[in-house]
Amino acid sequence: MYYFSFFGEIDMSHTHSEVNTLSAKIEKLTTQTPQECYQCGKCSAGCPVRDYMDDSPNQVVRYVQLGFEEKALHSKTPWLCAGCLTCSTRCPQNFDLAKFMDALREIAIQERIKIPEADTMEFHKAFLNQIKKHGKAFEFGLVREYKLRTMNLMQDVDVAPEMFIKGKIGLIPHEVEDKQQIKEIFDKID
Amino acid sequence: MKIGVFICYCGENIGRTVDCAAVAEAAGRFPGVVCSIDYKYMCSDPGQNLIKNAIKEHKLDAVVVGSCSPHMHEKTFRKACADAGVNPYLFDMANLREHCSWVHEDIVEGTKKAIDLVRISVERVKKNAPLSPILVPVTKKALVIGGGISGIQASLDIANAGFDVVLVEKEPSIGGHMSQLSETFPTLDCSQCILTPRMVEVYQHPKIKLLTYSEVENVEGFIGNFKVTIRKKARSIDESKCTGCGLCMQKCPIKKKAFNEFEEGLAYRSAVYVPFPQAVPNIPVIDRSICTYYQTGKCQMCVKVCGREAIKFDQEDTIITEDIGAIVVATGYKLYTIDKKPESSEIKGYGEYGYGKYKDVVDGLQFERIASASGPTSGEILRPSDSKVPKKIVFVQCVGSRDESKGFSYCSKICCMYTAKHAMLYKHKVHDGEAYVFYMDIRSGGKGYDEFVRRAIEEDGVKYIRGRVSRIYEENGKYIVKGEDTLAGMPVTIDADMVVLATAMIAQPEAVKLAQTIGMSYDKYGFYNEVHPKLRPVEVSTAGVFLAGACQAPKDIPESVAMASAAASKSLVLFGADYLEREPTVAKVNETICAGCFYCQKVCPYNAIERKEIKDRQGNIVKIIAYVNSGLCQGCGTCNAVCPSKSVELIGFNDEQIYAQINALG
Amino acid sequence: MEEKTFEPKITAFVCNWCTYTGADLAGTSRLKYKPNIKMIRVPCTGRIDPVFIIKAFEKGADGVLISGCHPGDCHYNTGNFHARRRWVLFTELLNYMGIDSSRLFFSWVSASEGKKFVDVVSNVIETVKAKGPFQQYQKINKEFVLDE
Amino acid sequence: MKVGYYPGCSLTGTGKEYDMSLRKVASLLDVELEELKDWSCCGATSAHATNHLLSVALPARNLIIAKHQKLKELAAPCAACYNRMMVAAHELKTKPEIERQVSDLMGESIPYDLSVINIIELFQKVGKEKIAANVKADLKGIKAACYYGCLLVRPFKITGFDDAEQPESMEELIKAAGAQPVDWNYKLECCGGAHSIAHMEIVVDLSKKIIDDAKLHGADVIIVACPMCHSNLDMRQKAIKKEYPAHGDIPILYLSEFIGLALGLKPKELGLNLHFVDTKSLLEKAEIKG
Repeated sequence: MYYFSFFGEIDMSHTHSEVNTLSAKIEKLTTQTPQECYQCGKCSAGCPVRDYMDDSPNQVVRYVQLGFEEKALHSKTPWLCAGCLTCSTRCPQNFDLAKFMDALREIAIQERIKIPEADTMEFHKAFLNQIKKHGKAFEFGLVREYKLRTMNLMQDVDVAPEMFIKGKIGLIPHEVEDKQQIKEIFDKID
Repeated sequence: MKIGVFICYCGENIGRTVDCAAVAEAAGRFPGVVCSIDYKYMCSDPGQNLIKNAIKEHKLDAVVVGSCSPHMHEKTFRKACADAGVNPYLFDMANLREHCSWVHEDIVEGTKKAIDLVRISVERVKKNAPLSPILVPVTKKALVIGGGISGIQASLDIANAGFDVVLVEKEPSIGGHMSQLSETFPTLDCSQCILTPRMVEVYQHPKIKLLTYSEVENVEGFIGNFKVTIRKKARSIDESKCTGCGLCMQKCPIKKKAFNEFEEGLAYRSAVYVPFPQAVPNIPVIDRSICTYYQTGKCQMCVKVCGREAIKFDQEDTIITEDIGAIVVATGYKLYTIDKKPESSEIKGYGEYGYGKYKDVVDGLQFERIASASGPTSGEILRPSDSKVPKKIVFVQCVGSRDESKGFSYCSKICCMYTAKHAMLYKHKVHDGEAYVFYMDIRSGGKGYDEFVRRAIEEDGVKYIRGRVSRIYEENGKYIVKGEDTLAGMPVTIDADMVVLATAMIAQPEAVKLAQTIGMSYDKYGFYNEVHPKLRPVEVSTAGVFLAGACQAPKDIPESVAMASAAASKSLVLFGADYLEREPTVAKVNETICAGCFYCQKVCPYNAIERKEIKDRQGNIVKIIAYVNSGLCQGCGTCNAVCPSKSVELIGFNDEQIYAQINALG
Repeated sequence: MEEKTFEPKITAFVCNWCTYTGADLAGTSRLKYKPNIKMIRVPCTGRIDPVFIIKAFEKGADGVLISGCHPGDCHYNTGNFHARRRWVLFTELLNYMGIDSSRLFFSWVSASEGKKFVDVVSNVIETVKAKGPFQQYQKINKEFVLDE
Repeated sequence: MKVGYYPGCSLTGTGKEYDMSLRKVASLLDVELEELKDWSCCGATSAHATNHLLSVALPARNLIIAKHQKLKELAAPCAACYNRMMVAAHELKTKPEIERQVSDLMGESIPYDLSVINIIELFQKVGKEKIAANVKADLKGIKAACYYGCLLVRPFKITGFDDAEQPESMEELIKAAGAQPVDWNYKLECCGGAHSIAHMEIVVDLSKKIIDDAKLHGADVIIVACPMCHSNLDMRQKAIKKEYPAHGDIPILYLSEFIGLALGLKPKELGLNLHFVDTKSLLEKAEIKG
């Protein structure tokens, strides 16, 4: 593992195993090596949510390239990525950055890292939980679950009544008949 | 046959893992070997003298040296043999270093293998025959393809050495891309001012035959003896009568039907035109696709105004053939364009920069024309859409280069420099303007190059931003450039008045066609391959053909000129002798057993197999058999392998010799 | 044979311009491989007559390697294409004759691929070693006498 | 013409007018939509953001259902569903290990000969000519900004649909419907997608930029092909107004709704009354009675 020394310099004196680096794990999940990135910054330049991120997307790749794994796994950036694929589409090196971000999130979850963007993670959890339960996204259940998870109880009070009136959010979920199969898929993958 | 074997230690290089004395001793016992000697450095003078003395002392017929790779010292030892009176082809070399001592570790195994290798060589050399080099005459005339700065330089060098040159240029004028440039880095001297005298020199040179508006159609033959077919396209003008007065162009009513290629589409030209005022030769061409006469049969305004009756509407293409000894290929490059490419193409356009739909997003050569005193704006920096002075200008590097997703992974090499020059020219002309350059790396290796870039940054205040641009779009007459400064880690958005894309050099679209005509290999981008990237940078795999300039890879002017002079000097080396010596390892037909199936002809890559008629005394054809033109044959031996009756043999690598080697393996 | 472990004999036919030079590079780079292989240099893989291979097996080779330039890189433009076409047919012929065609190997090694040359050679040696000595040919050889 | 139909979760909830309008328009244009029996969620952003295998397995279930129904083409009008299905099919096709894991999980193989199509491709199959021939309402005064969002054309290497940077296919359909597409700059910019709930501030900002650019180029309406884009652009205009009081509303219509209007369907039949932003301004300009 590499460390940032006390004075903020990059300390490369700690060698580490070449086989199980974060870079190697990501390569295994995505079949592309993060070393392909040559740090031109075109991804960051076109990223629509760049302004909300702590690290620019190319910096996160840089952390992985150099082995600053903690920094990469604790960055908010992957959790703010909207998955719009603009970066992947324009990357001159054909590096699929959106896929890289997916992998980084997946590894962070597996390794039980404290997710820096808790709300986003709670949303994903709530969403997948609804699918596991019903087979289809159930928006009322999703919002209810998300609000309870995050305690953002007042969010969307402006639009919610209208949604009910317009019949856009039902109180009863649409459900898949073969719920057992869906549950099995989730259970086996977990 | 008396054979001498000489085993080299190569200092410790062979000696460390091969017991050389044991090898020499074992070889001494091989049938036919009359002397076997080991020595520290066989390639040194004393080592060679050892061989020479042994040849004399033992009256050797053949020599085997066990040392390094034949690619290293085959020539050295052959010469030593020849000096001592042994035919150089009664010699064989066992590769005890690269293929044995260096790659194996165990001395017992190494020695065993070394003995085997020497045995194989000894058995082979027994089957060798004395040979002498083939002599071929040389036509002392060069063909130069392409009339840009490289072709001009090569032509002048060869012609000034006193040899004839045929210079073929596909455009109506020579000058190439260099004639379009405004000023040149790193000295900022005016491109045309230094080029035009050279163009005139070519035109007036008694040894240079200039064929403009012409293309090479076919190349046959081989080094020293090429036969070249050239198509001289119809100009529709009698070159012998035209004085270049330009009246026809002035009066031509077709003014706005075609973009001016020389001005990179920033201006129009008439139907009868010269590409630019300093064109050489200063003789116009009629563009038949837009000329009213060719379209409707009417007009003929040019005929009316031409006092010399030089307009020839019915002129046709002419075919010219030339005997040529050496060919210099100097076909140059094309500039990449960002427009949408066909789906099938591996090259892609830049949709994120608008596929070329924005008028004020120009490429490198367009900016050259805008900055050029002879250009459409007379050198004033004005944007094409509304002819206003851009107060904020953005340069984007690496467009169409180092971009695998668009089909290019190579660095176009010159763009860093030309962008620095563009930014500098802009700042010199628009004092209150802002210039930004988006770059990934600044590659400014070259004499005075990095100093030039630093000058642009430090003295002229050009702002360099490290990062690629993600998108360019138009909003309210401004071009929004979205980039990232990866050094600051911050996004950068610039509302520019104009954007210049440092578009890359790519191969000419017809490069592959010419490569196939001449027999050159090329890389996946269409740039021609040199034989060796370091030691033979201007030669191609077909002997007698040399490369100059950007047809080989992106290059700037000094490099192109240097390469052109190198290609010229390679041609002159060829012209220095009346005859060429060629390796005698060519195929030969045994006429008595050849059945005339001509399978060999089908597989020969060099068209070296001809049909030969065998006649009886009355002159009746008895049979037709194969005959190898030893001038064309390069000695690959494919014919030998496929011949069903084994009547073609590759001298030097015939079946007997190879069987001897295989048998010696046992 | 006193040897405890079987060490196969490999005969290689390599073209002068690519693989032979690649093997030189392996040497210059001091890469290591086992000494079981001996090379016969020909100008081009196009020169290789199928009979050479049969001859090599007859003379006791346990495996044969043919290696030349990459497609498109042939010094003689098309020689390796002819060679490649021939091998397709020849492999069939070997199978027909009952000779184990999996003892015949083809590869492309360019002049700049010293490392690849070593990999190819090592792989061939290992594969043939696993197969054991090529006794089958000796049997056939007794039945059909090939002319010398 | 018969085509398989995968509505996706949103079209049964927040995007139900998309479903309504598409079914109406399809029947007018002689397209029979055969709905997948017992389809399930594609996993959306949450699956691919957190678990790759899950993001392939969930769409795979639906692909298998399509196989059972012997469908050759499956229309997924929701751009996000379309994208997930295409990516999953691509992963299954190109990565044998994933294919093995997923088919083990499902207990059967995944079909290869099924082509998933998006809403634009569905209308392209009907044909511009046929749409033009059935136009009843005169929309020639309407300027429409076609918004593709992220997921219709990306990843281009997998979808291979239209052009990754300068798509024009939706504009062609708008022309066929008799209206004028505007040339604008934000047709591919992201609206924030699934951040709508966890990071509404992002969605508000991004949606505002998109809406502003459409207005700048004179658009009367923004046409979308994705329920997520629709809810972000339509529903969040309220939040935009809160943040930027000067904001003026612009109606957001699904492509099927807009074509429905052109074909003479009533706004209510198409579910225009279910929008958050009133569509009155558009209907008045087009002289369509509510």
